[in-house]
Amino acid sequence: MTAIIEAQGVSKWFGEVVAVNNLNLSIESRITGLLGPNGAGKSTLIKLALGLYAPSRGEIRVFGSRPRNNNAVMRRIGYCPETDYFFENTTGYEFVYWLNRYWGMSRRDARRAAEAACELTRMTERMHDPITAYSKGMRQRIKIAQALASSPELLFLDEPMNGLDPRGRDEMYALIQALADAGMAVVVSSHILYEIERITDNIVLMYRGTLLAQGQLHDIRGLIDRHPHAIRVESRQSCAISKDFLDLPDVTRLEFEENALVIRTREPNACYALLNDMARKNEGLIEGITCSDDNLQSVFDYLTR
Amino acid sequence: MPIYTNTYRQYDGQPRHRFRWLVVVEQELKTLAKFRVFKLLCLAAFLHIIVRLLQIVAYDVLAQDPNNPLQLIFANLDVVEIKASTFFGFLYLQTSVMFIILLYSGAGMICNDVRNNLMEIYFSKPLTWVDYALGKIMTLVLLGLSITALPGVLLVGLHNLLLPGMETLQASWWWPLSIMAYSLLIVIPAALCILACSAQLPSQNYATITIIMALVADSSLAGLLAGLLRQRNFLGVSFPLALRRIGEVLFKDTRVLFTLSWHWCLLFVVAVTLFALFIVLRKVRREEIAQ
Amino acid sequence: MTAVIELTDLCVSYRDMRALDGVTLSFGKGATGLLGPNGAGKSTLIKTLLGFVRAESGAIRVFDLEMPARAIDVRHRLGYMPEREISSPKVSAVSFLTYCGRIFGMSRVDALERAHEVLNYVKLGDSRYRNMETYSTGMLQRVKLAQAILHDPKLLLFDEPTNGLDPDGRIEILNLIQDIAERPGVSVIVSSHLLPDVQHVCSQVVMIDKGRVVQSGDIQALTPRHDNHFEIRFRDNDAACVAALRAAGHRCERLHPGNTWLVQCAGADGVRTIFETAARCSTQVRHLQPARHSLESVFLQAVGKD
Amino acid sequence: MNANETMLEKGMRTVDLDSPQDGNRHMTLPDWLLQGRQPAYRGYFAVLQASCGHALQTLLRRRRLALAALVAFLPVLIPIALSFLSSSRFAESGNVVFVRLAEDLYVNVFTPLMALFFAGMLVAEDIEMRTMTYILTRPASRSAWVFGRFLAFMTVASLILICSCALTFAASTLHADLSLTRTTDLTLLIHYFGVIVLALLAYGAFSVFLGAFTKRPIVYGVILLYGWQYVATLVPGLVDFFTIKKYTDALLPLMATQRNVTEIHTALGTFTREVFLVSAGKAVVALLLITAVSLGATIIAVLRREYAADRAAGG
Repeated sequence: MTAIIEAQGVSKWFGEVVAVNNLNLSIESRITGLLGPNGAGKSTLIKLALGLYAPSRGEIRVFGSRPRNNNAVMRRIGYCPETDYFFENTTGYEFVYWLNRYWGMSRRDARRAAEAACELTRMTERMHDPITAYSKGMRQRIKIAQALASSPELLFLDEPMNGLDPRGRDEMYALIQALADAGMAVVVSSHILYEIERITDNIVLMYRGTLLAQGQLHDIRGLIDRHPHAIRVESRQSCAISKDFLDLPDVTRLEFEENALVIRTREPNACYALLNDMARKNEGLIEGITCSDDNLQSVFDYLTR
Repeated sequence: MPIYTNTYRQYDGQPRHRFRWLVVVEQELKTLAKFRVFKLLCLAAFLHIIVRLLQIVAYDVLAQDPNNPLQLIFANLDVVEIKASTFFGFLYLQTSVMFIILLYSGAGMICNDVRNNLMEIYFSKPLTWVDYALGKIMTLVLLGLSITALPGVLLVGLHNLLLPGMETLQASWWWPLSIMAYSLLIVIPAALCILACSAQLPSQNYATITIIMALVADSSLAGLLAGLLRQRNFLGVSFPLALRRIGEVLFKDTRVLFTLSWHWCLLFVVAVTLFALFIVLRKVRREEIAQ
Repeated sequence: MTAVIELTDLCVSYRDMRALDGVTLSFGKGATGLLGPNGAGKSTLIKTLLGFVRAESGAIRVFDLEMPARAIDVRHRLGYMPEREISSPKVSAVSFLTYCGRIFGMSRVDALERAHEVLNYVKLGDSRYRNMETYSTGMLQRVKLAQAILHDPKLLLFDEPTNGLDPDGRIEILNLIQDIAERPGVSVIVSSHLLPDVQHVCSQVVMIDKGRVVQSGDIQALTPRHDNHFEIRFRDNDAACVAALRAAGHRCERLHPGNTWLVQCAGADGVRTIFETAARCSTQVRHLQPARHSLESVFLQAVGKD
Repeated sequence: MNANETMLEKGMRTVDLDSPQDGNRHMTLPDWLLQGRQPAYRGYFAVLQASCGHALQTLLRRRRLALAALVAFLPVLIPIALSFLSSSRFAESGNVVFVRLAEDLYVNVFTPLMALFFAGMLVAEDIEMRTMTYILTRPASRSAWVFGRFLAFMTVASLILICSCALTFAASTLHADLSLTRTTDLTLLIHYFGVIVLALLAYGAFSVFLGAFTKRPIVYGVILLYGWQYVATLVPGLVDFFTIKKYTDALLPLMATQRNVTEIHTALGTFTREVFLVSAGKAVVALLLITAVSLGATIIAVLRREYAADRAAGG
């Protein structure tokens, strides 16, 4: 797959505040999750890719050319910003319609595309109401509608799940998945891990303006496999279990909690094997096995620490 | 060794309820002081005060001293002479600077709080809408007075210090009163009108342009009516000139622009002021309680 | 124990839209979650409690005070963290909080001292001296939380407190709220559409949809453990394991995303069968946890969707 | 996160096994969203049209427009009132009434006012309301966008002023010495139309530039257009060449030529000041130049500035 977005040594600072620092990155044409805590520089990166900001240093290329004030690039991009701002006194339909016109569509195309986009986001019923009367979910959908109306090749969604209720989020997941299946490249930024986990395992991790890691989620997990794991075993007989683990060479630490045992190990495989053995032999001995170190959260925690 | 928990303590102080608007005033002034343009505008107002100060010194010290070589020049210059209308002139010139300063600081005062979603926070505290509105109004009023009435009265005081004697006092005892009255007359309507616009319009820029629009339209209308009807009393339609008319009476100025009774002018000014006050209060009340 | 808030048959309308429709509720001490989709009426309820929105009919009593009439007295003992993003150009967090304290009625010294204290508490570091316009969403959220607890109120209303926060920030804010809720004599109402948030902080929950209360009660009671339901993750070879389990009559469903499976063991068989199956397929069980009804499913049931 | 939280509690959902993909509710996309189905891109002119159309719609929907129109149409009443009030006492010359209104009010007061009122917020509004990000992410030529907005402003502002001016002219014919049918009078009217339009161009473009360049275009506009222009005409020397009023004055048919020497009353006394006149041709060139330079600067500002960076209002 070819890289759609390529950043080489991109830095961006506002006054004395560094938003993005020396970023080298290439994003390919599928769903990419842009992940990082607040203030990590996700929005700045998106705005750099959109050409809303000029990089203070370095170069960012989208579809092979610089995006800033570049209409050829903009024609292929859709953007759904994080903030909730709209033209004053407009209805949802008009909002999409005028943005279509600004896109350079003819009146007829703009009208048709606006209607189609509203239908896609299931806004047809309410599209002639003023935006001020919309709920958070509807505002989000109308923002998506304006981004999709020109059927872009690359779609940026800045925190699209923010403030949506579970149903709204489900719809958003489905839409993003469907768009990606249709061949659209989607860049989704989020700070909530399981949201990204739910759509893609192709992630870009950012922290304090720097790139922490990029790649498949399990690649990144493999990267940190040497990092000690903490396996939590729930059992009423944690003392009995612990004895066997004392003999394992790579166990670094055993912690006892109420009805639970936490095993810290450098060799998770052997521990799991032992646990599985025990469980097979004694029904009811082990009530639960959880490892807080094998999800995205832990990847993130590990890398940012 | 005692271990202290890292949490916030229980608050057991007794909240005070009086003069809560003063807190609003204080905060607004502190914030304004951080704007460079605001400081520049204040500097402009200050420069004018300095000029007047020099004028008083020139007249009271140099022009009275027969041994001074400059005495002849200053004694014969009409403009330098300190009389009641000198302070009228000072306030009249200061009005435009005051207005610009109030416009700069007041146009965003209410609408920015609304836009930045701060109203909910303020009103979730036991702050009444009266306190809030009063705080905003008083900020502008105090700001305005501090560059009109305050220096005016101080300058009169200085004049009396430099030229001590019964004569000066007799001539000038009513000056501070006039200065106070006129300053209040120019500051309060300006402050309220600006805040009314700020309350009614979505952003400070719209507030500014609306008030300018109203002012310009009003003034030019008055000028044209007066010019074309050959009846100078129509100048009273202009808000600034109506104020000026009252000022002429207050300072017993002889250079009368038009002869319309000052009662009408005062009525006009008071009506506009009350209308603006009504708008400000209504809006702030609605911010506290929707519907 | 008396209820802190009592609502009787509360109706609120915005023009022609009915936002709250006959809500009868009472909130006691401790933390209560207010759960519902966007536009369900959560914010309206909170604003009605604050006196920002006037009720069409019904009675509100907060701290045994008649609400719209005694609003000022109620606000003395109440803290509110609004949903909408705030900003205050050219003002630092310390200055803003001092201001909030002073409009509450504290003396200057008290306000400044408490401002620093609560900023420490919400862990807003040295950036407290910076202008608030340079703050990130998370920092602004902390400022909002700080101003709500500044005057040590007995009733706290949090409207979507974790909106727009990253995981760490979210946990921190939730932990802070939990900590606040555990202070003696404090009642906390947390409105959220994020179910894990409510689960994290609250013991009680009230579910609202379309302006009506659809479900309320104890969270533990609402989310019982499934019998013989387990969340399982294998090291690898999922397909074979699942096929084998299904062949043995167990129900397997995949949890999205990732490779976690919800397994319902048939009959009296316990976990052991699962481990045995895994061993037969030469893999390991790496994750095992008794499944619990999520608040989400309870909610969806209550609302009657899906 | 709480270690005991189950996956279900974290918000994960079970999925239907029959679903082909990883389980999100399946969604079929309409044809137009598929690749290569982008609508036709109409380019520069379409954007200009859109920008103009949108700005017109926004302007026309505002209550502000009514306020501006109300103010602009007030002068129409003056000649009418005049004819009722004073015809018995003294005969007004309709010509003088109209010329005074046109010069003192329309050209010198209303054009800068309308410029600030409408043009000052043309670009500033999108920056302030933070809708600029939407526009800047369209493949829209920035110059087309600015020109479109400016065109909308010119249409609305000149329509208001020209209609109002024409009505004032008609009302002035109630007096003697001015007629709706006489060619010289009509030429005069058309002359004023021209001056108004040219003044609007220059003032408008300058205001647009202020809006794109500063956060408080109106305050600066008031200081410059009313404060500075007034001061510059008082100060002896050539500083008044740096005002727009100088050139609009030069275009006025009657009064301007009589004003090569002005008396200035100041606190220090009255003195005379020689005014260097500009020829009408040069004035037109100067006004057009101001327009072009201001619009150019606006476009450069839009191209170069990063409007998406602003967070708080009123900073």
